[in-house]
Amino acid sequence: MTAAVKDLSQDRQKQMISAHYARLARAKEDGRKVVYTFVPGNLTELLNNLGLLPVLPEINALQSGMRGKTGDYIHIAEKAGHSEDVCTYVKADIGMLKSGNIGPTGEPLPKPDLLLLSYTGCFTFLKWFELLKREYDCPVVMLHVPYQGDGRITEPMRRYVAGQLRDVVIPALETLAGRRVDYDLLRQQLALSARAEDDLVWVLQSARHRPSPIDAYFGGVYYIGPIFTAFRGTTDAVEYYQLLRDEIRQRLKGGLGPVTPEGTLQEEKYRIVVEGPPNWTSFREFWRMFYGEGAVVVASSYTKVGGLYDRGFRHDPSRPLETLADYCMGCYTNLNLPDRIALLEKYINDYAADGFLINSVKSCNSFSAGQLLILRELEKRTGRSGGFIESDLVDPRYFSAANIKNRLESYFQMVEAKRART
Amino acid sequence: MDCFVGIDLGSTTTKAVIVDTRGRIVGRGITNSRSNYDVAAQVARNEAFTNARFDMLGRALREEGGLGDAGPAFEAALAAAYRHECFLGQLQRLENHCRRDLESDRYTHDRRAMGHALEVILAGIRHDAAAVYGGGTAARSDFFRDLAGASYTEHAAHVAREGGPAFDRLVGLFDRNIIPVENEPETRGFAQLLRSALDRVPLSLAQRRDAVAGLLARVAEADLREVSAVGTGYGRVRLPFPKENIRSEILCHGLGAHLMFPRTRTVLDIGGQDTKAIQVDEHGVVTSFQMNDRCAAGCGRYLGYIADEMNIGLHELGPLALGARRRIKINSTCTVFAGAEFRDRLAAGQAREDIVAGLHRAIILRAMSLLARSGGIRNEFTFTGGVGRNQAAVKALHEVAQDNYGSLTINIAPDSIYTGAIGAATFALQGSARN
Amino acid sequence: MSLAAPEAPAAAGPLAELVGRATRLYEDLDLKAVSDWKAGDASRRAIGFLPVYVPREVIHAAGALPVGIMGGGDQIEIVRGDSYFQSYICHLPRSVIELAVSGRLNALDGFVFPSICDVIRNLSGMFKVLTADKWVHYLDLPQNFDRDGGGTFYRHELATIASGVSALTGIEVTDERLRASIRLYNDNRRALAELQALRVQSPWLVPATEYYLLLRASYLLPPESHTAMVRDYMRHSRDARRNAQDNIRVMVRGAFCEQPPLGLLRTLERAGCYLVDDDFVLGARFIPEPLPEDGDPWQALIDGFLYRSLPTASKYDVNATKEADIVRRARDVRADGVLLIAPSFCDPALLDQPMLARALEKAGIPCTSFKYAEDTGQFQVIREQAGTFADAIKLWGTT
Amino acid sequence: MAITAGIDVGSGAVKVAVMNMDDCREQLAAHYLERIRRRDVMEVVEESLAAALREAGLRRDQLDYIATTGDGDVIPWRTGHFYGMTTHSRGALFLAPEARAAVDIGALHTRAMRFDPSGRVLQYQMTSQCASGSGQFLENISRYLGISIDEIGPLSLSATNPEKCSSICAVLAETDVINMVSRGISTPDILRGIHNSMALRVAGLLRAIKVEGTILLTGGLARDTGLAAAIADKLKEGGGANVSLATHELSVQAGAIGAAIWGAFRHHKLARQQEAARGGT
Ligand SMILES: Nc1ncnc2c1ncn2[C@@H]1O[C@H](COP(=O)(O)OP(=O)(O)O)[C@@H](O)[C@H]1O
Ligand SMILES: Nc1ncnc2c1ncn2[C@@H]1O[C@H](COP(=O)(O)OP(=O)(O)O)[C@@H](O)[C@H]1O
Ligand code: SF4
Ligand code: SF4
Ligand code: SF4
Repeated sequence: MTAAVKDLSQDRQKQMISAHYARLARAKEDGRKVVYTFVPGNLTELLNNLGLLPVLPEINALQSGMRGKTGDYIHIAEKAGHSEDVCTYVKADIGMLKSGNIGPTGEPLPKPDLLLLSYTGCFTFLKWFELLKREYDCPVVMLHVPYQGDGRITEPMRRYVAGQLRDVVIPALETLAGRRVDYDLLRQQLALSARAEDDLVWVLQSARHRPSPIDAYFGGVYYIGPIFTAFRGTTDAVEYYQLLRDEIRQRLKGGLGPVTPEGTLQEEKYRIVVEGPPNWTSFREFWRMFYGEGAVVVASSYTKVGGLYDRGFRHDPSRPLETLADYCMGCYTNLNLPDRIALLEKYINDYAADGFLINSVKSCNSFSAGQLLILRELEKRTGRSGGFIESDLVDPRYFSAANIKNRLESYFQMVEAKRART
Repeated sequence: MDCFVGIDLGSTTTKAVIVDTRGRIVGRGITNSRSNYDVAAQVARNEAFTNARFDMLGRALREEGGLGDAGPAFEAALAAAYRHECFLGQLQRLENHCRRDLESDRYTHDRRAMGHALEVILAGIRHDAAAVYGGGTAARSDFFRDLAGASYTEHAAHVAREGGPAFDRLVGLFDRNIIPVENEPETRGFAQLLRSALDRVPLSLAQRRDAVAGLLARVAEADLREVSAVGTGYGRVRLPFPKENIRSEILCHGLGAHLMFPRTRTVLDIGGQDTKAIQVDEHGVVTSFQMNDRCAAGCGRYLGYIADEMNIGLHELGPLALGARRRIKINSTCTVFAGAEFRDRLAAGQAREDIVAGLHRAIILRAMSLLARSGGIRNEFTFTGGVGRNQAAVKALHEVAQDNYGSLTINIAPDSIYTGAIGAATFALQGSARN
Repeated sequence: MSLAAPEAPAAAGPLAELVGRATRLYEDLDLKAVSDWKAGDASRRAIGFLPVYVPREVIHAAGALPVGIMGGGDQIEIVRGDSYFQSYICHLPRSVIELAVSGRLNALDGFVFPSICDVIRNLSGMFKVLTADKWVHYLDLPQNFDRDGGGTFYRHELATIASGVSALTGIEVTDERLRASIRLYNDNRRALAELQALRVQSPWLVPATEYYLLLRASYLLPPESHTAMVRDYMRHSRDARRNAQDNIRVMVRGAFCEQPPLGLLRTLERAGCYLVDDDFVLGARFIPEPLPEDGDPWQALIDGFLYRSLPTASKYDVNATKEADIVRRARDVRADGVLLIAPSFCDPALLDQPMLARALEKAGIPCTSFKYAEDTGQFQVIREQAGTFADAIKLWGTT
Repeated sequence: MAITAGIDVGSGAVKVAVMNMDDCREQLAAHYLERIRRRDVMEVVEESLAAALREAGLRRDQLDYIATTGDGDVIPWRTGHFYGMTTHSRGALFLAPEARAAVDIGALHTRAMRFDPSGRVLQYQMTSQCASGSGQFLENISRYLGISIDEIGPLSLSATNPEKCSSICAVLAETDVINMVSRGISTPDILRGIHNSMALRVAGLLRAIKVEGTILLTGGLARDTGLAAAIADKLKEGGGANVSLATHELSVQAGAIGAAIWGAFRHHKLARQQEAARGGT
């Protein structure tokens, strides 16, 4: 494998993450407070500023999914009365909780001292923490983030969110931390965030080259890791993205395709844009169905759920609360449907994709409701072939490998046939 | 002659089609998939080759047989006799299996009675078959299992009523032994079967037997060379073909429909266990598609259950439904519950025809949702798959399509069950042209 | 358990007539009633709204008729609606889309989608794409229930609706007009409260389907006509001298959005349950008590939503009081048991169920749960579950 | 003292039980089962009741209460109707007094219920509109395999190497089975594979209602010893040390028996009410 350089950034990421889990495991002894919160619209800078440690239940759920545990967890949650129909992230989390709350490193996760419900782009988050509140009996702080119903962030929306940050969220976090927010530090953190964001965008946009040096979906979910989790606004993140950027620059120079679990992809046969989250329980198998056919994902919307930076938004140190508000309201699932369609259309054109594919996950209404309209509209507007597959995030019952393979094969053959004609 | 073969290994039936170098369909074969996939593919392929030879035979007879007006009748009689011959061969194998089975411990107590009953039943089946192939009555189905099964059940019921062994026991004997029969392909070759068939053709038609004998021998020996084959369908991965000779059934159906009806833009295929909605462009290239998964509700098998429940043949279901007078809305389309739904509604006093028509409409409505998801119905609309043979389903399709998408040309070809195989055969032809 | 009691005699006379009228409105999926109303004056406008929390007063004050959209129930065949939704999304949006693409919503001039879940939220975007020529507004409801925070935000949302509708009608929403609308809806609130009280007291006078049909009528009628209808109904029903049956009293929760088919309500009654409280058609009564009729009418509406609106799974439960609330309510209406029913694939309602079930269990109030879809056609399983539930209460009785 | 009949109208068969009840004794006087097999249900009901009464040596007018269950509420001459889970629980308790839960596996649906020592249903679960794992499905498969229903259990028990059956859908599972046959898998191994996958669902239902103690298998499939064994295994796998599965030769009659018992209960209650009313005047 040509990925000796690649390993550096990956190792770095692994170290960062395991250090984080180690901190969590020691949190209680070290007297540090733990805040559970969600990925989209996370307020990592604020938490770090106050020395609070974040736990992201979604990340736990997806990690459990990758480690093949969610089947059991979901079962446990369903036994406890949860419906088969609802979001499996929630059920995986509840199942994990009821099985001792063992984190991905094998150590138990600390209980929350506070649940920070910043609910961006999905109503299920609200229910999720209502449920956790009943398990942990700790305070919940709600940050209501309005939706971009009309496709833009208005001043009243911004004032509303910034006001809640000022009047509700920050006081609660300060009380918990026992100290005040250090605004100078916050400004520095936000500047670091912006730097990492620049590099992330550069990396994701490298897929415009042919062949693309990255896979913006299967590889992309690793690249966004550090920003999504606990590291935005830290020097760790800045360094990671610099490393990553250097590596990708090398690949570009060498004209190399993306790294796959079986080495560098030799021939880029299809360039695809993907909408929707991946499946975690059969992540490798799913990935293989792409690279096995020579398909490379050149852009994806899922890598924007924790923040959408390629339209120019960067954290702005000069107006901390407003910029955090804008960040929360700007995450991908907070865009209205016409805007999502426009964004995907732009990806298909900018990244010269042969087609686009929607992986519709059963769990997530936030993503899924309306995806079939997205499919129609994109086909109409771009003239490129659209594919549609259905699976789930972490419920192994909803990943039917044979079926998805059948559809993907048909889809790629369809793209091929269409290309041969034009 | 160079032949290109397409094999569509469906969940219910396996279809094979042969095209020649010009893409003309020269042979078709179909069989039950309810057996070993390899065997099914082999049987369908053999049948297609047989069919191709008959195709050649027909042309030769017309051109040089010198039979004049008696030609077509002779050809038909010969074909029927050929099928009859195959049927008898299978029946013989069924008899062998049953007899072997009767030696087992299961029948310690009633071996004699069972043996006797079997004899009576088999005689009955032979008698029925003679009527069917002699042109007396219409065949209930193309398949040995169905044909012999229906006849067997009927005679078994009679035997049981006359004081023979219990009906369930007799039917059990058949059910158990039909399986191996389906897994054994015919061993006799075309020439041999044709010779036997010729012996069966009535004398008046066969008077010129000697005159055509040479011609028959020539056709039987003609060299049909299989240049390449492409497989598709539900069970395609089981086919012993290299990867590049396996095509997705979606593409094959799209292409097949396009070949039959070049103006096709939307294809609906309802098979035994799956339903596909496909959109194609003006070249027959698939642009979008949807198919059901995990749940077989509302597929062809659904009708099978209903027919079983009513104890009638599949092909009788459509005509029955056409007699409906009222529209009944049926919501549950779980295939397995179809029978129960039918019973419930009968008990509630609804008419048989109306219920059956409602069930057909339910299938079509379910297909509509797939169609809608694949992008709706565009003109022209081609309906393929086994359910296309069912007139009531076709009628419901016309109605619903008309109500929701306006006036459309709806194509249903007699060959529609072969759509996927036609596409596959054409892919085989195109593939070898490219190489 | 059901005794072989004769079915209640079919109501005749004015009651039957009134119920017939409500039924016709229920079946009026083409919104003929709205077209007729609009035909009365060329300047009239109608605005469609989805469940639950839509301030109808504002739309009304801007001179438009608020029309509730509840999907097609089991009355339409879904042919094109399925092309917009995967099988694991609830049924309501697909029938709403079916209504829209088949032209049945043409009488409406605009749409309001309140924020109650991701499905309705995304549906607003779909309408923006599909009905680009119409005014489509997503109403973001505050989940922060502070007057200064959420209240200020909500005031802005109300103003947006007011100006959106005004642009269509040419009528500005003045405080005076808004107060007048509040008065009309207050009267409707009083009538519905009386009806609810009657039902709690003598459920046999208010069968579940009739109650339901009455509520649905409010989604098509101007408020004053509906108020009159409700009052007429109560009078006629008392006169009809209906008899009580050996049924248990149940309260239904979780059906606030996608509506159960009428057949399901009938099934529940047939299985031996009187419905004494429910959350069907909640948009018609999410603020149960009259609002202040003087002072700042906007503030009245804001406070109405922040502090007086009924809870659903879509509203954030700040103080974790939903458990206490449901128990109290069940006791208030003297329910023998609670049916937690929810539309299939409805994340909010289904995620709420375990919390509610646990609270009821703790309080010793029997409860059972099941799912439905608006087009559920087979009630066998539901009948058996509800019947077993009723049997258990009847054979051992909690009363 | 009361003589009552319970009629359980199922989708596959009609079951009738006649009970002789007095204050300290519940006695099953007669029982009868008739499969419906595409006949008019009311006709089968009349026939079955007549046959059961004949066996009990009783006339119809000697019955104090005719209780129906299942789909029996279509019977116009019933005295009262009780729902399936009410009656199966009570019937299970009669057949196995130590039972605290029952699973009724019928032709179309599976129901699991937990009850207290008086037969009061505490919690239940029922499968919905999907036929995977139903009796009907098993019947279809056995037909395809050419064996009679009574052979299913013993054959399944003789399996040595059960084949995994993965399809959720009964129709697709049928294709799986066909494939298994052509791959040369033996009938017992196929049956046990199906039983295992059915058992998984049943065990799921049972766990969902948190059963403990003895569970009685009722309904038509209780006679399927292979299925019973598979369920027992699955329960053990799930760590259910304190649960055990029982069957009874009259399990299929549980619904009818339960209905008859509740009929007697209601009869007494109504009689007492009448007496009280008379006493009052
Ligand atoms: N003569 C007929 N009349 C009515 N329906 C038929 C007839 N023949 C086949 N069918 C229907 O077609 C279905 C099989 O379709 P087919 O396309 O062969 O399926 P597959 O491709 O899945 O094997 C059967 O289930 C049956 O319902
Ligand atoms: N010995 C047996 N082994 C397996 N299945 C059986 C056996 N006896 C009866 N059955 C099945 O039981 C079902 C009928 O059970 P029953 O409880 O009467 O159902 P229902 O009440 O729904 O009619 C039928 O599907 C039948 O196939
Ligand atoms: S519904 Fe989607 S966004 Fe919401 S919690 Fe579940 S997976 Fe996350
Ligand atoms: S039924 Fe539930 S999920 Fe569906 S639209 Fe209504 S609230 Fe949303
Ligand atoms: S509903 Fe019927 S057809 Fe669908 S999965 Fe279940 S058994 Fe199969």
